[in-house]
Amino acid sequence: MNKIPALSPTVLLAVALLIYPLIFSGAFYLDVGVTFLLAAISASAWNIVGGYAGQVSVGHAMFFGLGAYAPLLCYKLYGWTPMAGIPFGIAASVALAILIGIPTFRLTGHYFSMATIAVAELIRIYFGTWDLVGAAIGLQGPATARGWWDLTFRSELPYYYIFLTVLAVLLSFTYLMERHRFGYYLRAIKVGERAARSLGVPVQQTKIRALVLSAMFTSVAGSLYSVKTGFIDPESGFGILVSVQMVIIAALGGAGRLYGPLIGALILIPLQTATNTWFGGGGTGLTFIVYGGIIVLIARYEPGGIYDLWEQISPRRWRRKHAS
Amino acid sequence: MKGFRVLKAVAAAATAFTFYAAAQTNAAESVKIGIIWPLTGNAAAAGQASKAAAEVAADIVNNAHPELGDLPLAKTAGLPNMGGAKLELIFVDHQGNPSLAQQLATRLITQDKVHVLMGAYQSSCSFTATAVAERYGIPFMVGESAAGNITGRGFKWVFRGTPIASDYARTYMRFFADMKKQGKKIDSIAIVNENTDYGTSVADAIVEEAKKANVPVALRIPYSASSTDVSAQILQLKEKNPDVVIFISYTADSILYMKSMNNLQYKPPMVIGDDTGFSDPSFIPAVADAAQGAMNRSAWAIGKPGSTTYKINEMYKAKTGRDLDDTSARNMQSFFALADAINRAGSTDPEKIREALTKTDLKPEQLMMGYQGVKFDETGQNILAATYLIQLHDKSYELVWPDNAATAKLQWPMTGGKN
Amino acid sequence: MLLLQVIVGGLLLGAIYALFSSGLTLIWGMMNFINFAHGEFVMLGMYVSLLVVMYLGGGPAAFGFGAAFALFVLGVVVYLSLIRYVLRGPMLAQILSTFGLALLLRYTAFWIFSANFVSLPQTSLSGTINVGGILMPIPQLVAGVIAILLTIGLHLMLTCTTIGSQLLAVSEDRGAAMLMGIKPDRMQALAWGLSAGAAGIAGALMAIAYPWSPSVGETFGLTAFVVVALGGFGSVPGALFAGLIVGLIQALSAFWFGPIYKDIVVYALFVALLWLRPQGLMGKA
Amino acid sequence: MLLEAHAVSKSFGDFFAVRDANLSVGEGEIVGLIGPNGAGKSTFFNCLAGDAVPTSGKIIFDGQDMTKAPPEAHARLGIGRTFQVPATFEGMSVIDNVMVGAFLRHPHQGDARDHASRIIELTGLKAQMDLAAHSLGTPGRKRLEIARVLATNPRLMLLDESLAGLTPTELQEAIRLVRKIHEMGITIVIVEHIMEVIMTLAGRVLAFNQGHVIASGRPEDVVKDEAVIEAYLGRGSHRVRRRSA
Repeated sequence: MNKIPALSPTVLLAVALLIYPLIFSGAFYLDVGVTFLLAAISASAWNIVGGYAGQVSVGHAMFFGLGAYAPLLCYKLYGWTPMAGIPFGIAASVALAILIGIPTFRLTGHYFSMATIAVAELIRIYFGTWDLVGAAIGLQGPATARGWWDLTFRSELPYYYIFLTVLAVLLSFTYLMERHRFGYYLRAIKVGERAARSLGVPVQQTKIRALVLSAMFTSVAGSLYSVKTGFIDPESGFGILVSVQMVIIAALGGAGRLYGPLIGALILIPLQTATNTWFGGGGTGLTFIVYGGIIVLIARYEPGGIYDLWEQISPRRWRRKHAS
Repeated sequence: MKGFRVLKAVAAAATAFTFYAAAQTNAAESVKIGIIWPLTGNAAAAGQASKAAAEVAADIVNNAHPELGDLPLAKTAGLPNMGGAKLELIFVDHQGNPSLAQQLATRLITQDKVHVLMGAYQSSCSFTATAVAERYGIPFMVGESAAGNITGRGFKWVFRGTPIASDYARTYMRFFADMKKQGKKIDSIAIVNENTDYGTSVADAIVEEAKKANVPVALRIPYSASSTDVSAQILQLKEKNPDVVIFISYTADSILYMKSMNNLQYKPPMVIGDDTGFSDPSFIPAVADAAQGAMNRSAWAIGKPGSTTYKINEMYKAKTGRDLDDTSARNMQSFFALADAINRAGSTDPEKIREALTKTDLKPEQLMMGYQGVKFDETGQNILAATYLIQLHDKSYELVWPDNAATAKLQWPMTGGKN
Repeated sequence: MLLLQVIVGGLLLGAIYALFSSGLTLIWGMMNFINFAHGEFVMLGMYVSLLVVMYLGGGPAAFGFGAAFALFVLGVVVYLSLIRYVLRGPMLAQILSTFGLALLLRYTAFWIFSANFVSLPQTSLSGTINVGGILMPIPQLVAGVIAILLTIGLHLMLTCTTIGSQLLAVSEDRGAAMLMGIKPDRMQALAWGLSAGAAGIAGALMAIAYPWSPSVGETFGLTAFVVVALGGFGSVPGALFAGLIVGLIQALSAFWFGPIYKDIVVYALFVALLWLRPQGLMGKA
Repeated sequence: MLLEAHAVSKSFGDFFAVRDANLSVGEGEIVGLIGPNGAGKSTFFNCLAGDAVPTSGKIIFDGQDMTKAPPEAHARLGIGRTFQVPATFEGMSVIDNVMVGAFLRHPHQGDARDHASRIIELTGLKAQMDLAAHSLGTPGRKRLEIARVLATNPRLMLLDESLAGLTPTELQEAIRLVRKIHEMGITIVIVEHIMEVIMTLAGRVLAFNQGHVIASGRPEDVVKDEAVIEAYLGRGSHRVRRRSA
């Protein structure tokens, strides 16, 4: 009885996303759709540790970048399909997550954020000097596909549905996580670490698990990016803007909410595209003035993200869904 | 009704795009050129300058400018082979983001229905944007991206009018050989390069060519262009004492290097700047007291009053208040080559334009740049692109090498600054 | 000798880091607030200096003061119109607000001043002095010395004046400070003014020797974070010390390992230090 | 003995918050810790709960040395605690709060929910079950904290001023709740500075002053102890609540 009202918006959302390419079949709209999905995937992945567990990482580009480099590196070194690199990216990200998670989670609040920024910058600069990964020039994917397995498509359509599948998997995973002990523990840690420990929540271990899961999905997002773009360099993989974008999208929509990042991406990506379309060619920087201004306004007037606004509009529905 | 709202939001956003796109499409007889440059972000200065240059170039093509001599398409208004059709430029801003460059190339081709593309300054963005053009079969003119492998990936639709890193490197080696013949001492050189794609590509090429030419590279210093202090590097140079130091730098860092060298009283026999930062209009006023005799690579020279190049520079100056720099000028030259090909194609059909581009053969007197011509090889690279070396004399650059084009005498060693 | 020269260069740069980081550490320590727009304050300080020189023909004293004043006002305005509302909100909203502000400031400058690089016209501050074989460029020397003096001055102001102790009282215990009749809002506005003002002067000092464009703030912002975290949040002497250390480490690692490694070394030390001593070099335990 | 503390001291620099405190609690007892503000009872309490590591001394629970064990190990072994300032998980609903505790012994969501519902019923929070924790008032949140701890199936509960700041009616209800918990066979250590509460609940009392245990024994004896009277009157027993050490 509880499931049906909770699921129906999800169904509508799923249908909307599934039929989007049929309605907006132009390559540009598809590309915007793909960009939107990628942003939603990255921010949802960030959301696991940044939103649910409340550990605000501003260095998630480190996982995104590792995930992005792995496929193209496999292609460059061994001529494999870029797909083959995805597991390597995940493995590297998981290793990094554990490596930095153990010492870093002793830090709280801003210290954790600062440490993650520093590690991501460290990796970015290092990759810029490392010849094996193309140093500053970066890596390219196959110019033309040798077969479907190269995932180098002429059309955006396959990317759209691949990305949508990944997003669906990630959101289903998050949905289950929310309902699992792990999800409860994460939320408890977020609001009261000390109280959580007193109730027997293994805080350290739970945080590291969250970081590892988040890193895995962020790495996949990175892999999808580089396979689709066919190019990666230190800035687009590990740049601070990559990290900040994940934070902004999740925070805009509603951090620690299942659909928060999705809603954030739904607002931000069309906003970015529209401002760049309208003002970009003028070269006045108006794109960023509008973009920055809207971010400031939302932070000022809706600090909990757009999702919170929703709650206020339909409190009854929310209560039923979230409190049960 | 949450989901429904989401759906509505998507629809609203999408409708907004559709309206916009509809407004963009018009049925004029013009030839649409989509231009992808970084108009914001770290490389915005170069993108903005190039945008102004492209606008001047479009003005020259679209309106009658008989005063500009042999420059193709200047005399007539519009493209004569297409009944005077005008060029219509659509600028977009990729912000230095390769993925955005890809998206914008897609937009220009599928929404704005441009007939040709041009861009994209940063090599990273040229990589991704050209791949889109190749996929859709739209000619793409790379105006100014140094990385060697933008052409040579087996692409049919990509052309590059500008010289590439290895061309620059070979020019330097020819210059050194020339100097040695004149008895100048060049026993070792040092390379100081900013460490993004531009600096790395050029420095790599110089190291390679120097090996072939038997010029020892005493020191190579890659650095980040956002450095706020470079004294440590200058002291390293001082220690190794090379005969020539080549700087591959952006604007702030090149100024910082010249000033700090003067402050730390380090003066190598010769400094050569690899264009970019040394060609930025803010460079000369900032370092005129500190870097007299510094050389720079450039294929652009303003020339004597009355010359075609001088007039072009006047037009540019009227628009921006600044002199045309080499980077923008090379973009402009690529633009002219593209316009010439479109005119010869006599059609907006991409395949015909591509064919015309492959048959391009502009002579030196038809150019605004100091190239030996414009002619594309099978990879799309202009094989006649070349460059001059210029030298800072007082408050402007003078063309000093090669000898046959020189307007002033080379000073060796450089005089540097007051200290 | 060379090494000594490198050290001097590093310390002079570090002094400027110290000055603009001391502003950041002030509000960070006082309000537990990360300001991602701090680098933009430095950038605006540079442009204000340029305006003062170009339109008012002011010398270094005039543009230094002008930048400090203009940025002080901006800091207060930013606090009153934005920060006070997000201050007690979630940490994410705080990050969001100052990140948005950074974009807004950077691209407003971009719009007004264009993307082109500018530098101050040559001022009376030029030349180099030679102290026992060590060369010290006068602009950097003056900038460094002023920066150190101002940072010390800021510290003295916080510790030895009434206003300073009121500021510290608010940062220690907001409620108690209110009971003592201090208006926290006013004090926090003042702190933002001081913080931005310090960044403004730092910008003016940087402008003497360094060309810039609107995107210059990004680099400064990151450096300031490292300095503040190293020095301990809220500690002005810590920022001074850490600023000098960071300048020194950058110069030495640039000299020994090459300039591209200097940031790697700084970040690596920073991360290592966070693990070993999370409260910073001089922070409260 | 269920819980034993031997010569526990905790110092911050030169300052001893607790010095040589001894305590032994038998299965099924209710022991009160009293003392004026700043007497060290909260610090001692935090040592027992694993929130602070004693500078010296030993804490044994059910035969296991817990001196340096982290709080989560305490919870696992059956020591639950509440906080002086209620630390409920704001933004989570009441039932979700209790479920976090319930998960300790019931890893599956369904079991945890059932268990939590039982506890909520027991603690009288049923009507507020689906409300967000922050919408409860202080008494409700204190009750919620107790429910949350109860959900971890503790053998020993440490209550840190869980009854402070309540109105007389609320207080009576709370006392009933504590009794009910005690009847379930749970041993209780309770920190309180309101004498009356201790008098009615505790079977045994330890009085703290300036870090030392100054008296211990049956509540009616301890309140008559001169040192205790002096400590309370001399320091003033109803000062504003101080921050926990």
